[in-house]
Amino acid sequence: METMQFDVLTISGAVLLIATFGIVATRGFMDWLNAYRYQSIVLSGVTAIIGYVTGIWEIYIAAGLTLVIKSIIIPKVLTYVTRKLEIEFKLETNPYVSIRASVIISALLVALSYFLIQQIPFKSDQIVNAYLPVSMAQFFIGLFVLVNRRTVLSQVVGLLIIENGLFLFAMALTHGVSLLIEVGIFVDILVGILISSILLFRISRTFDSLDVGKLENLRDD
Amino acid sequence: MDSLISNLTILFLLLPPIVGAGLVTVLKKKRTIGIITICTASLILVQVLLLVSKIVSEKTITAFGNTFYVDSLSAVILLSVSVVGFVAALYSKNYMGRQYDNGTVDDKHIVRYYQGFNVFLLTMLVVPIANNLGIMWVTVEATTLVSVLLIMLYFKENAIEAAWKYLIIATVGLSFALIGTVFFYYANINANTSEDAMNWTGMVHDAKHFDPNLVKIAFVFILVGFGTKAGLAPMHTWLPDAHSEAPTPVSAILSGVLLNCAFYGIIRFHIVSSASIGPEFSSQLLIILAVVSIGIAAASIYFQKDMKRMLAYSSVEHMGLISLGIGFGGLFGIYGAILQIVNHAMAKPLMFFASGSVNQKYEAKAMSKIKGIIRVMPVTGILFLIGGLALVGMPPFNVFLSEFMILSSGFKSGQFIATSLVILFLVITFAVFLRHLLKMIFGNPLSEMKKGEMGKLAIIPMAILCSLVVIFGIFIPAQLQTLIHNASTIISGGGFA
Amino acid sequence: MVSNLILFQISVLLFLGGALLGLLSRNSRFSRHAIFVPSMIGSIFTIMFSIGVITGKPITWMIPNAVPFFDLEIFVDGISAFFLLIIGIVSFAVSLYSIGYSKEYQIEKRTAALGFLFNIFVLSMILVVSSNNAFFFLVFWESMSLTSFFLVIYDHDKEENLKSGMTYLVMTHLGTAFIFASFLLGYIQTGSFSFDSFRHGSAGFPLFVKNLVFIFAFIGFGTKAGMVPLHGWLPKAHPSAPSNISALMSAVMIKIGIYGIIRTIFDFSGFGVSPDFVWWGMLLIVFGSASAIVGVLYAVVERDIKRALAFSSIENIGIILVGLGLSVVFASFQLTAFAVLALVASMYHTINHAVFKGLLFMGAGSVVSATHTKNIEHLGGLVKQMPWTALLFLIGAISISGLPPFNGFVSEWFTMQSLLSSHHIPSTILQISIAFASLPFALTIGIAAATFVKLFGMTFLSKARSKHAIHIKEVSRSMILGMSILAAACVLLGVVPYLGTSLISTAFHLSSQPSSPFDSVSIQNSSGKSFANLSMPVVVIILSSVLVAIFGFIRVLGGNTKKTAYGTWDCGFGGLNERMEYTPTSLSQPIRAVFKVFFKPHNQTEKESFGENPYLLKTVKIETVVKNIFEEMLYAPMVSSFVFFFDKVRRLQTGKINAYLLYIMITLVLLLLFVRLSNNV
Amino acid sequence: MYDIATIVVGIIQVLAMLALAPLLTGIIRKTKARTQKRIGASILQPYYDLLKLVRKDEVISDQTSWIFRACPWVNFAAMATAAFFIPVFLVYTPFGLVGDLLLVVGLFALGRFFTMLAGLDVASSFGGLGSSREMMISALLEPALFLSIFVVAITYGGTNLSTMIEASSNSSFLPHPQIIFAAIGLFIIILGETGRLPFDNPATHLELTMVHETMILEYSGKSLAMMEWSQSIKQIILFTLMVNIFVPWGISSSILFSSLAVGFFMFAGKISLFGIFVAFLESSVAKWRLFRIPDLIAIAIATSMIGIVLCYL
Repeated sequence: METMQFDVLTISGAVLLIATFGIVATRGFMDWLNAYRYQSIVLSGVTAIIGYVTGIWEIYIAAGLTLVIKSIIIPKVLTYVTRKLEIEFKLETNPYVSIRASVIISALLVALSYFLIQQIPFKSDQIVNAYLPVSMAQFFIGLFVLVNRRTVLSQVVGLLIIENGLFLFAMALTHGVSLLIEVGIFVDILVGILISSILLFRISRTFDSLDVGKLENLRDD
Repeated sequence: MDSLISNLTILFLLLPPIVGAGLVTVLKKKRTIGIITICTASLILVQVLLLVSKIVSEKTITAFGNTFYVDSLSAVILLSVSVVGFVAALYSKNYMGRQYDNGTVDDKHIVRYYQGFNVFLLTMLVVPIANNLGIMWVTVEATTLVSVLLIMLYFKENAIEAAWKYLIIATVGLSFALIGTVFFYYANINANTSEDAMNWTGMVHDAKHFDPNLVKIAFVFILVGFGTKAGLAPMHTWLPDAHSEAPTPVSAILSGVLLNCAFYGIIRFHIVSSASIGPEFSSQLLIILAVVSIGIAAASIYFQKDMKRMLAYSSVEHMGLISLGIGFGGLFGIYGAILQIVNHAMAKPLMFFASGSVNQKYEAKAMSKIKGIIRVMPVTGILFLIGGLALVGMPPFNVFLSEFMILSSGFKSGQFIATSLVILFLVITFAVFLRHLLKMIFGNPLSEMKKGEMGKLAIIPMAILCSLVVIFGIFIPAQLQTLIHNASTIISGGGFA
Repeated sequence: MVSNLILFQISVLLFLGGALLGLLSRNSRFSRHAIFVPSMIGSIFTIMFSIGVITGKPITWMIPNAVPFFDLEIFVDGISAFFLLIIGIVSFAVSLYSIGYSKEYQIEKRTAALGFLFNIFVLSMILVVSSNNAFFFLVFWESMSLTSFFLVIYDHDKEENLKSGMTYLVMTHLGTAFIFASFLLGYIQTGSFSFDSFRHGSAGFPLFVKNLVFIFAFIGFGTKAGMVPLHGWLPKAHPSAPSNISALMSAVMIKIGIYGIIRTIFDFSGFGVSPDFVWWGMLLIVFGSASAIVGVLYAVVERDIKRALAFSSIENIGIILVGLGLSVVFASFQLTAFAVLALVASMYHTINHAVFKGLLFMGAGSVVSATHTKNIEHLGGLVKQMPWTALLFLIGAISISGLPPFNGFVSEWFTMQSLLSSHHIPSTILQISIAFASLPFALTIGIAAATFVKLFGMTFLSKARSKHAIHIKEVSRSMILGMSILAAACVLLGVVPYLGTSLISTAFHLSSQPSSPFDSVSIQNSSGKSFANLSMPVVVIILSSVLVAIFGFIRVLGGNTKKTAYGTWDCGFGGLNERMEYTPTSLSQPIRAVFKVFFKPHNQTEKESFGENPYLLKTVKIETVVKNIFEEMLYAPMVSSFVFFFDKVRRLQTGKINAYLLYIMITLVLLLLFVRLSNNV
Repeated sequence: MYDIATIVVGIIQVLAMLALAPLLTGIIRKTKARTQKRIGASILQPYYDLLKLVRKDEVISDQTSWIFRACPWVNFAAMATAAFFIPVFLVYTPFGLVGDLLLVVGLFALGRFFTMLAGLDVASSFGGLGSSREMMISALLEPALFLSIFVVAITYGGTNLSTMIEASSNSSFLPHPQIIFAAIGLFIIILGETGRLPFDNPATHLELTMVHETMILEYSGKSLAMMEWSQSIKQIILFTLMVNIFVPWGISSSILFSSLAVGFFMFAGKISLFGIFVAFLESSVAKWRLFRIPDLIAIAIATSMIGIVLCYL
């Protein structure tokens, strides 16, 4: 039973990682969005598993919220915003590191996160054991996407990956901190996405582009 | 049981900005909303002063069942928030009025500005009094979001760019802070399944039983996370952009107190970490980042062309100094660091206000176009000069004392290399900062400049700050001394060796 | 009898009052008096209490916790009082002078700020010397630097002044950093910032701490004193300031650097009788000699009267340091008598330099305010139009050149005797090296005389070289009076060295004290015979009686003869005019040529031609310039290496958000790896 | 302290110096004339000149100030005062308690300072030229002089001339080889100080070669007499120093009349011989180019430095 449960946890973690890789490996905006939606669905599934394993019913609410907000509302908002844009933005033209290389780097980041987490005591808590490195890897991959990509949209997606990682992380470690704070975090994220959408809109209006390369006026050299 | 009184105190403290924001939304009259905001800010100031005097005598106040917890450390931050909020509200009236007359902003912008201003104050008031670290994180994140809105108030190119960078970097950073927070929480529930595992008081209480490795990793995340928001190098990169592009009163708040609020987070976790694994680990990291910050700030100021960017880098330097003081530890180091928080909160807004007035007068932000301020606007010029001298740590102004204490503690704690480096950097900062400043203040103005100040309402907030800067250089009220001393005791984990 | 402490407090209050009056006063006819009279009275009180301290008991006063954790401790002992006396005398004269001098600024309605800064400047100097706590020492030290900085950039219309002010402020701040470090070492050893605890605890410091304390203080205070190679600010700042301020800065402020070095050596650094400390003295001698020779070499080729005086200050600081260094060397071999001699020499020169340099700067200020130029190329013949200024300046010039019977000679005589006494040191290497150190020292004195021949001669004598020097008036009475006070001091200290030596030996509690003014100063050699004797009063008596005698003799011998005024011999060609005179540049040309290795003189030519044709020249301007090797070899490379570093750092701020995020990522990963690797689980 | 007789002898020494100074100039001039196969003027000619000059009316440049007029008197007073501290034919002087060799040097410098100023005061290019050259030479002579004094002072135990000459008359050269080096150095310096060839040609009136003469070019009458006389006094003081420090033979060690008389004649002989020697030397060398003079001074400095090393080894 124990090992069985552990296998489920590990496999679901792996699926989540693969979903994350999907975001790294795609170029078009709609592809990311779909990958993100897919990742969010997996995430809510994972959350449900955590709920099942721990038996805390609040986690199911969180899973539901995730499903609704992350896989439906946020993609909707983003598509709504981008539909209104009148410029060519759909393709990430030239990331700093090529797609191939970024996949490999992401893999290295996963390894790195396993290495870094090793010393944390898991206390035989299998959920933590399975998901902590995965969530950590998600942070790093999200950060890497942010570093690597050159359009404003893909940075938003990078941010979203980090948020997903965060969510998983919080779930895995704390099994739901407290509902109030969870909601607070969710609201923050939502508002954040809203604000970034406004900014997105403004950037495209003002700069006629979503390339962050245009946002280099403020510098010291 | 005075928990009702405590609850009411906290409630009334948080009420004015909420009501203020509501009123601003409803009334929408340019003149009235400015005055309303001044009223809210002064109400807050009065309440905070009362609260602080209470804290001095009672040390701690808890409210709403441990959700809110005010101790001396919080009180120091609250004090800086309320004072700077008040003067910024005063200054806003004049500043936004002029912006309106210029045609830079319209009525809609002003309403949005004052809404944002009130909400911003609210969020910053919650940060230091939240006992629940989750709530603290949420409010810190909320400050980011509100301030992003304030920065991109007029949708100018640079403002949008700055807002974007700020948003992304701060959000990324804060998500690491959340990771750290959750790690600490995890450590706490692993050590002890107490009720208030997410509360700071609970964490400090059980910190001895935390797993050391976990605490170390958690603190790294906290440091990088809140450090990003607090402007510690090399995560400071958003700071010069955001601070220079925001409307001046907002820059003042960002630099003067928001950074403190973020740093407050680091301090809280530093206390927990010290209680758990001893102060060496976190101190070491703080010192490293501090030295890097001060060095980078020193080097960056040299090439600055924009006045407000220069001030922003000076904020990086000062956050570095605060972090250095906390890192060095000892009574002098910690006391100095807290004093530095207070002092910086006075001097930096003063500088921002003065630079705002100068910008409006000269219609330029580039320092090369600004000359002879002291001839054109003598009062502002002198205030600007005093602020600048205070910032670079010249006696008899306030920052000197805190810097002196911090550096002394550096030698005392045996951190010779770090301290020597910092002294070198401070001398460099002194040179490069004053070089820019004096070139603006002295010299001959362009002939077509018309003499004249920017109006009383612009001078008064600066004069208030300036008198504080001067007074605190030679005299610190006994109550504040006690407060800071208590706060230092909290940070050092009770008592000094 | 009013106690010294009350006098001290009164003088502090008077200066504060003067400053306040400066802030409040409107620009009326009497505002200048209102500002400077309090500082005059304050100076008198300063003189009174410092004499009181020297002859009586030290002043101690303390306000506990004036600033959290730091007590304001005032302690005026003999050493402080000695320097306070200098401050009092000079600031009295300068205040008097300023009443007239600041009239020029009244026209531009800026007397008020000048008065405010002036008073605070003097006050902070007084407090620096009196404070007995490292924290307050630094506070007053920095406010002294700050006020003097504002005074330096007082004429901030000129970009150049602002630049010199910046150089000054930055260098002095760097010096402060070193002083701070030195105090911090004391603090970590004793756990207190009070000088008292440094004083008591310093003997127990480990040797390397003692050395470090000394080195840091030496660099820090040396910067303030204008010691080579940290002198870069001095020749810039002093000429930029208004002349009354230059007088104060040069005469008094840089002495406070000397005060700091003395305090450090004898009080804070645990100096004792041990060969361990010989190298301190040698260091002082080496840097002192370097300062002396470098300062005087630049002074002699300088054309700006105030800058020449500033360079000469560097020279004199060098001489003071040589004396001090000798004293340290002697003391560390327990040659007490000679240590006393050298200390007296050094301190005598300190007070002398204060007096004559104050006088000379005020004289230069009078010249500048009358002619509106600092360039002596444009001056000449002022002796006829400003006879008093000329006379007073001449007294200063003779004194500073070290000529009898004025005071410069006395202190230089003492210094030379200390150099000669080096043969008592039980170490051949030291004997020979100190003997060789007298080579630059003597050369300095020789060139100093040349410098002041040039400065006085070119400013006051011969014909006016430009319209600046024609139709000018003698300066106002208060200025003359201010200068006369210091001139009188020059004469007195020269003619009656007893005044100086007894002052110094009482102030410093030295063992040997002269008994009466007419006793000759005497130094014994090893066989008990007189090594050297000097009795200036008798010398003056001989000098004057010889003068009277020869005057009478010649009168008797030659009878009454007629004196006819006629044109200077023009070789019969006629039309001798001011363009045929020697100019300051040509006057110093031989020295420039002899020391060409150092000066690297070269001509800068500017040509202006008519239209396109390069051969039809309208004007040709050739200027002989000397290189400032310190500027080129030391300061410029240092600054540019820093700028290089700054340039690298600013490239971090690329404007690319990706880069910024990368920094965060790298920081995070590095810190995590650090944690991970530091405990190998 | 000293008794009256000693003080009287001391004053007699001073008067002797003042009185004999022109004579020494005369001897040197006569010798030079003879070496040049001229008969030359009488050795008393300088006295006649002085007498003539003090009776003449003066012409003073209308450009000058009181500095120019004061200069001759200051000069004379400085030189005459310096003479007080020199033991001439008695091994000590009662004024040794008043001043020492350094004071003598200082008094010389005072005179020179005023002479240079006077040169500048006349507003002609001659005066400036002389002052300029004198500035350079005197500045460079100063360290050489001090170094050689250094050697002598530490060898004979004092800058007090009485101590110094007493010690030198009681000892011989042999244990003090450094004295020879000091003597060489001091000799060069004396040539420079007194304006002799190869530093300066006292007999020239050619602006290419003049140094001292240009500065006093404008003087006439009494003032010129004073200038000339003080120059002679300076010369005799320096020569006296030379002979008394390095060859103190025959100098009287007490104030007995007989030994004083012997001392006086020995002194007169030695100093005449020295004057003649200098005159021969002057006749055999040419004036050096101005910028070669530092080389000569460098030799003086170098020998003194060797002297210092020898002192201590």
